Amino acid sequence: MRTLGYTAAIDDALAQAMAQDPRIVVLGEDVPMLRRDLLVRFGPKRVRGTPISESAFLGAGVAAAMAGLRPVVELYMVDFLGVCMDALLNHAAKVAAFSGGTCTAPVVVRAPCGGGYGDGGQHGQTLWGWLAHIPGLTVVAPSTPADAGGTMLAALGHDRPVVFLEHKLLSETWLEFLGSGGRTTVRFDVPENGTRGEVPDPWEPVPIGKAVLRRPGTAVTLVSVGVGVHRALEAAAALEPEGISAGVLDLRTVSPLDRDAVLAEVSRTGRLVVVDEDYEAFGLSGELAAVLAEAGVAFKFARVCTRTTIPYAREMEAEVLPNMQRVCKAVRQVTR
Amino acid sequence: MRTLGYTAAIDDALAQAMAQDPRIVVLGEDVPMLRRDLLVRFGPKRVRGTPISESAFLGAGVAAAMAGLRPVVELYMVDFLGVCMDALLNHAAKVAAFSGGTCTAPVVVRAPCGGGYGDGGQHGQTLWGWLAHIPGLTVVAPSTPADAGGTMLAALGHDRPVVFLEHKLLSETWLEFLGSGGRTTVRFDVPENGTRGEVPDPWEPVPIGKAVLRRPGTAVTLVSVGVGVHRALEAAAALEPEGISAGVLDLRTVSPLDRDAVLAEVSRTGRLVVVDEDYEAFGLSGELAAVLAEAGVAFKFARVCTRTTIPYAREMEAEVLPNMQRVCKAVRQVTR
Amino acid sequence: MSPDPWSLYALMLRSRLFEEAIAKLWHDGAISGEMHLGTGEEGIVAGVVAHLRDGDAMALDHRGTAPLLMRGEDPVAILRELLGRPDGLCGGKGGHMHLFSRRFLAASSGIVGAAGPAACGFALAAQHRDAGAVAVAFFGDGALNQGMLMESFGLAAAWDLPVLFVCKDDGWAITTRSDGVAGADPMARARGFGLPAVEVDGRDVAEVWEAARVAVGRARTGGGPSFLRARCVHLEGHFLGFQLVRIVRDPLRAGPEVAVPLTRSLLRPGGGSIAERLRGLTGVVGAVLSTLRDPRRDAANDPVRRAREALPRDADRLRALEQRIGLEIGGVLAEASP
Amino acid sequence: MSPDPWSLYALMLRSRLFEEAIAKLWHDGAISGEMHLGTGEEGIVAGVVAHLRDGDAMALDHRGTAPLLMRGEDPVAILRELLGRPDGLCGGKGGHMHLFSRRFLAASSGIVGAAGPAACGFALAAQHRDAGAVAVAFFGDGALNQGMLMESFGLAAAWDLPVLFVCKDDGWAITTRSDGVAGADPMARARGFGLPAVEVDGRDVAEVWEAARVAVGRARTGGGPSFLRARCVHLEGHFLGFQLVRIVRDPLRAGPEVAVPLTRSLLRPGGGSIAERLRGLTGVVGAVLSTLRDPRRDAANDPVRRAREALPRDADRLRALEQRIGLEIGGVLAEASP
Ligand SMILES: Cc1ncc(C[n+]2csc(CCOP(=O)(O)OP(=O)(O)O)c2C)c(N)n1
Ligand SMILES: Cc1ncc(C[n+]2csc(CCOP(=O)(O)OP(=O)(O)O)c2C)c(N)n1
Ligand SMILES: [Mg+2]
Ligand SMILES: [Mg+2]
Repeated sequence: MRTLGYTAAIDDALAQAMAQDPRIVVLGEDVPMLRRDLLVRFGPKRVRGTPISESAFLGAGVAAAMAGLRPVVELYMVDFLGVCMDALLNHAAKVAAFSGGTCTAPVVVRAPCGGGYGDGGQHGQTLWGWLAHIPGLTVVAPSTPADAGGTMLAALGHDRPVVFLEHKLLSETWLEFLGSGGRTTVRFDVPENGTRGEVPDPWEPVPIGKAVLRRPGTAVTLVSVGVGVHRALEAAAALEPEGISAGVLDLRTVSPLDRDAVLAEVSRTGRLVVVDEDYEAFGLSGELAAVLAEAGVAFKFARVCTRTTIPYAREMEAEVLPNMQRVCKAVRQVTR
Repeated sequence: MRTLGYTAAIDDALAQAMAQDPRIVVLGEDVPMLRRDLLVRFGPKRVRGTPISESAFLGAGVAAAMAGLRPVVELYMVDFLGVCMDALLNHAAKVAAFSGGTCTAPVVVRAPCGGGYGDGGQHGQTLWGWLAHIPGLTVVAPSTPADAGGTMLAALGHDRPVVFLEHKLLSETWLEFLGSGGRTTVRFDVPENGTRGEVPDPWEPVPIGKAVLRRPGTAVTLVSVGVGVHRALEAAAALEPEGISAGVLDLRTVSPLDRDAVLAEVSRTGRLVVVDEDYEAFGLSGELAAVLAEAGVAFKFARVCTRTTIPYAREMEAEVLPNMQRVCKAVRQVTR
Repeated sequence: MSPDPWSLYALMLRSRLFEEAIAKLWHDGAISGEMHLGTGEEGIVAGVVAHLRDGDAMALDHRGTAPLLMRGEDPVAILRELLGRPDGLCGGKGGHMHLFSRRFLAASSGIVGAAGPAACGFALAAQHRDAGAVAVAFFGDGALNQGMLMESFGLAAAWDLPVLFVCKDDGWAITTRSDGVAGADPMARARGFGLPAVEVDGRDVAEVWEAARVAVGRARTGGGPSFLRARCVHLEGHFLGFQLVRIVRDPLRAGPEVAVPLTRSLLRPGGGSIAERLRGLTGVVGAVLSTLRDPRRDAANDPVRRAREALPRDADRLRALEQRIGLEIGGVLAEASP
Repeated sequence: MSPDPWSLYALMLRSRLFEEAIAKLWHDGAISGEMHLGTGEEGIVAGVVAHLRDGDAMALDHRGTAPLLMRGEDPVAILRELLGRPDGLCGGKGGHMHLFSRRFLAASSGIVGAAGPAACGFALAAQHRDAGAVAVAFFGDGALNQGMLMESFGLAAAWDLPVLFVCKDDGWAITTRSDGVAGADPMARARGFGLPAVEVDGRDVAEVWEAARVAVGRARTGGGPSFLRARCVHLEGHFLGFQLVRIVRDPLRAGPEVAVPLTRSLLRPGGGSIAERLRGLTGVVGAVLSTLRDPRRDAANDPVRRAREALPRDADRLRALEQRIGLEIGGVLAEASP
């Protein structure tokens, strides 16, 4: 076992896969600098910088995947999918269906996501629930270095398009690049266990579509992904003294949802609190409620999500994004 | 009272507003021909054809709205939002928030949506739940000519961006243009009351965010929008002989959701069946379940939605889109 | 080098007869939604596709039937797909705007401009897989205004991708004349991205064939992307049942439907000044008129007929050829839709 | 007509001192996330903004502070916004990439290329509201590859919109050299859309001023859109704390962080051939080196200094001016962040 940071883990797993599978290529803006360690090992044919033409290079990644490559297409941030959404909505997600299963587009779209460092509402979205709405897309959002690397390995072996979301608050690399910029004068509410941790060597794939119980609990189940998992864990720890036993389920994959794990946990506790950094309405929190209601499970429900455009000011942002206090409040409400 | 078709009603209400408010302009591909009746009355300065540059002219519509115009930007189909989603996701929806309320972008995005005429999976999506996920967007999907015209009038008076979805199956004009093409040899499962109906003269705005109960019922509440409302009504009628009293609530506006109406109805019946032509997962059906669960309402739940990419073949398409039989099955399941 | 006029004519005729059969099925209601044919652009498609070989790829737009057929895909499978049958090329799931062929590395899209990024991706894969392979993108003149296509021009140029961008220029985007909404002409736009650009008469298959030969050859040998603009006329207008064409072909029936509400609105109180209204009216009438002067009726615009006339005199061979193809398509029809 | 060098210098100096104050606040941690400054492009911004008047609009990119300040927006409100205070220009909700000014019709966006569509919309509104008004779009060279910006060029040309597209060309998009990823040069691309295009030295405010005068004048009188390319150097690199610049300015500290893992990976078994690896290494080293030859250190690239040197000799007036501006910015700082 060795210890790696979140982004280093992803790159390390990616490197392991690239060494074994020559079909894997990496494209995106500034990739030669952002993935310089891959560039000097695998060369400029497999690690390519692009112009700021997301529609062209993401669309190209989808077609290249149809033609037998395994492209990892990097977007600077998931927010920027707005300019090239067509490639996912009408192409990547539909190739297999349209072709009657004769063609597939196994492209991995890697994008930093999430807020918490004061970058404003166009640079702090997560959008995993939004993307998961589209049939044909697999959406993952790992919350630890070990899961991040293992999930990247699984994504590279997946036969369908995968959106791989890398939370900036878990990434020392991204926070350094976009947040601190080498300063020691700024602080971010970074979940320790999310940013560095033990990782296997060599990497093993972490199965897509399987949630993991981060903390068992009898009174209420907190379900989350990404940074929210750590907020939920902090809350669960904080609530223990109050005699509230809260379990935390880390979905890891947003779509396909691990219904069985959710049903199993919430059936036992009878209470569900969703902690979702993505927008609240018409998203992940609703889908979880529907899954339980469909299964006929009776449950108490509350959700701690992002309700509005994410404000720039750090204090305002901290209020809008799910935080430990809001999670505790929601848990008390459903357990009272 | 007079009788008008669905699209004619929208254009008629639009014309009434344009005659009163010179700030209203209409832009989009082929609008000089599609809205020729408006063109010859209001002239080419207010009814403008565009190149196939959705990102440019939708983005322009958003800024023009900031600058005081009331643009109605037409997209050929809602599916094509993929190429210009950024204008809605990162601009229209966020202007008011970013500017601290000092600026707004009252643009109306008008787009035909929906399937049922065999046009394939890139031309039959509805996406209303997907759009509703984004804070700052108002999303409407009227189901009758009277609502269509009145809602367009309300949208033109709304101070925030509105996505106005016009279902092709309800529009004689669009079905003629895209479906039959003047043929008498093809049939579509068109809901009569949706396509032609009595409309007021002059037009009065239909309030945004207010649902309407199309049919009272005591045993189960069917909640839907657009064509689904008519499928639900057919089902409710078909179930009556079986002694099942099913009510039908037409949301009319997807976002903001009329929570009160939903809570009131389902609290009474204790059973909710969502009929949603949009994709099932992470969308409208889930949000409805969450709203009820949050409110602590105990309810039985089933949903009839679109689960996969919409297939081209008419028979397959008819199975994938919500149909009367599937609705009846779902109702029987929750009422048994 | 010069093309074999017989094989090119055969390619085109086969496609024409096939699409005429499709038109018939559409009119009979056996096909439901939109149906965009390639009738009128066969000269462009044949002239380009004739240069493709194993490993080459095609990114197709909403008129993908002809290229796929000419490339060699099974006509029965294609027709069954258009008929929405489970045994169709894509199991009836795709339809005419979403035809995919794994065998010939072809992907279609109904999203205008999507052929650009797709061709770049195919070309990128070619660079990795088998150097020497190329990708062709087919799209129309209206697509030149779509950002993703323009981005693709830049990406292909920056990466020296083996792509041939083929603009099938009929001057129209549905009811919109391209010269009215485009900033500059297509050639200037393409050259602005550093693409070598050539213009040919798309109604003349030999001209297209020669231009495509040079461009494809350049791409195969690492010379990078090219842009080919070929003018053509779509004999059926934008799609089957196209309203503008109906007005022209059956004015008594289709005319009033349009004229009556138009006139009522024109005279409605409230709205623009007389001048503004007249400007608006001019716009509408103009569009209809330019269809009335129906270039579709001008035989000179039919690439198949022109290819036929360009054949060396050999009545027997011609008769035999046309009979063979006629029989083949007849057989396909019978087999696909019993 | 010629510009008043004093007022242009005043505009630029004021902006420079203001942004240097921002940089200080950022380094002190009073500002959290990314911070893109306009230091180095003041010559471009001043030369253009000097021609704007009531009713004109600005579509800004991620470097919107300088244009907004030079246009006349309240510096205290701007600074409070950057500090994320509820009494900021946008209530602390927008931040430096999302500055909006209703009074000066200005909208910013952090989405590269978004200034294009926005400027078209402002210009459209101008055509309807008060003929004679214009809209300016500010964006960088990297943005030229973004589809929506290219679409905007076409739309503006097709509709003869009163827009001035200003490309602030520093040759870079973060760590990417534009000449390495763009198909052709910016001028050719702009002309491909039918835009009149002019190239100037953006470090020389007088040159920019003159070119902008012509273009803005044309737009006001119905002559349609123009494209202006002005070269510049961003004195702080892409944004404050930019890694490449840190390596250059503090090699001992920032160097190893990069070099150690790089070397380890370079030597790692499995992967590309030696040749491929060296090509990769060359790419990385090249980028760092081209920053090492740091044009930022060359005083000739500082537009403010150049504007100062271009002033007619008048030591007293100069001292008075600089003193006044220094005091003003000092006061702004004090008032905005007590
Ligand atoms: C992004 C997008 N916008 C609009 C449409 C609707 N549409 C379908 S075909 C077409 C016209 C295309 O014109 P052109 O590219 O010249 O091709 P042609 O039909 O003339 O062969 C339009 C606007 C679409 N399919 N996709
Ligand atoms: C659509 C989109 N893609 C990528 C980014 C990330 N990004 C922010 S600034 C930038 C570079 C822009 O370069 P240029 O346009 O030359 O402006 P400059 O920073 O050099 O002034 C990039 C890639 C973004 N904000 N939006
Ligand atoms: Mg065309
Ligand atoms: Mg730049």
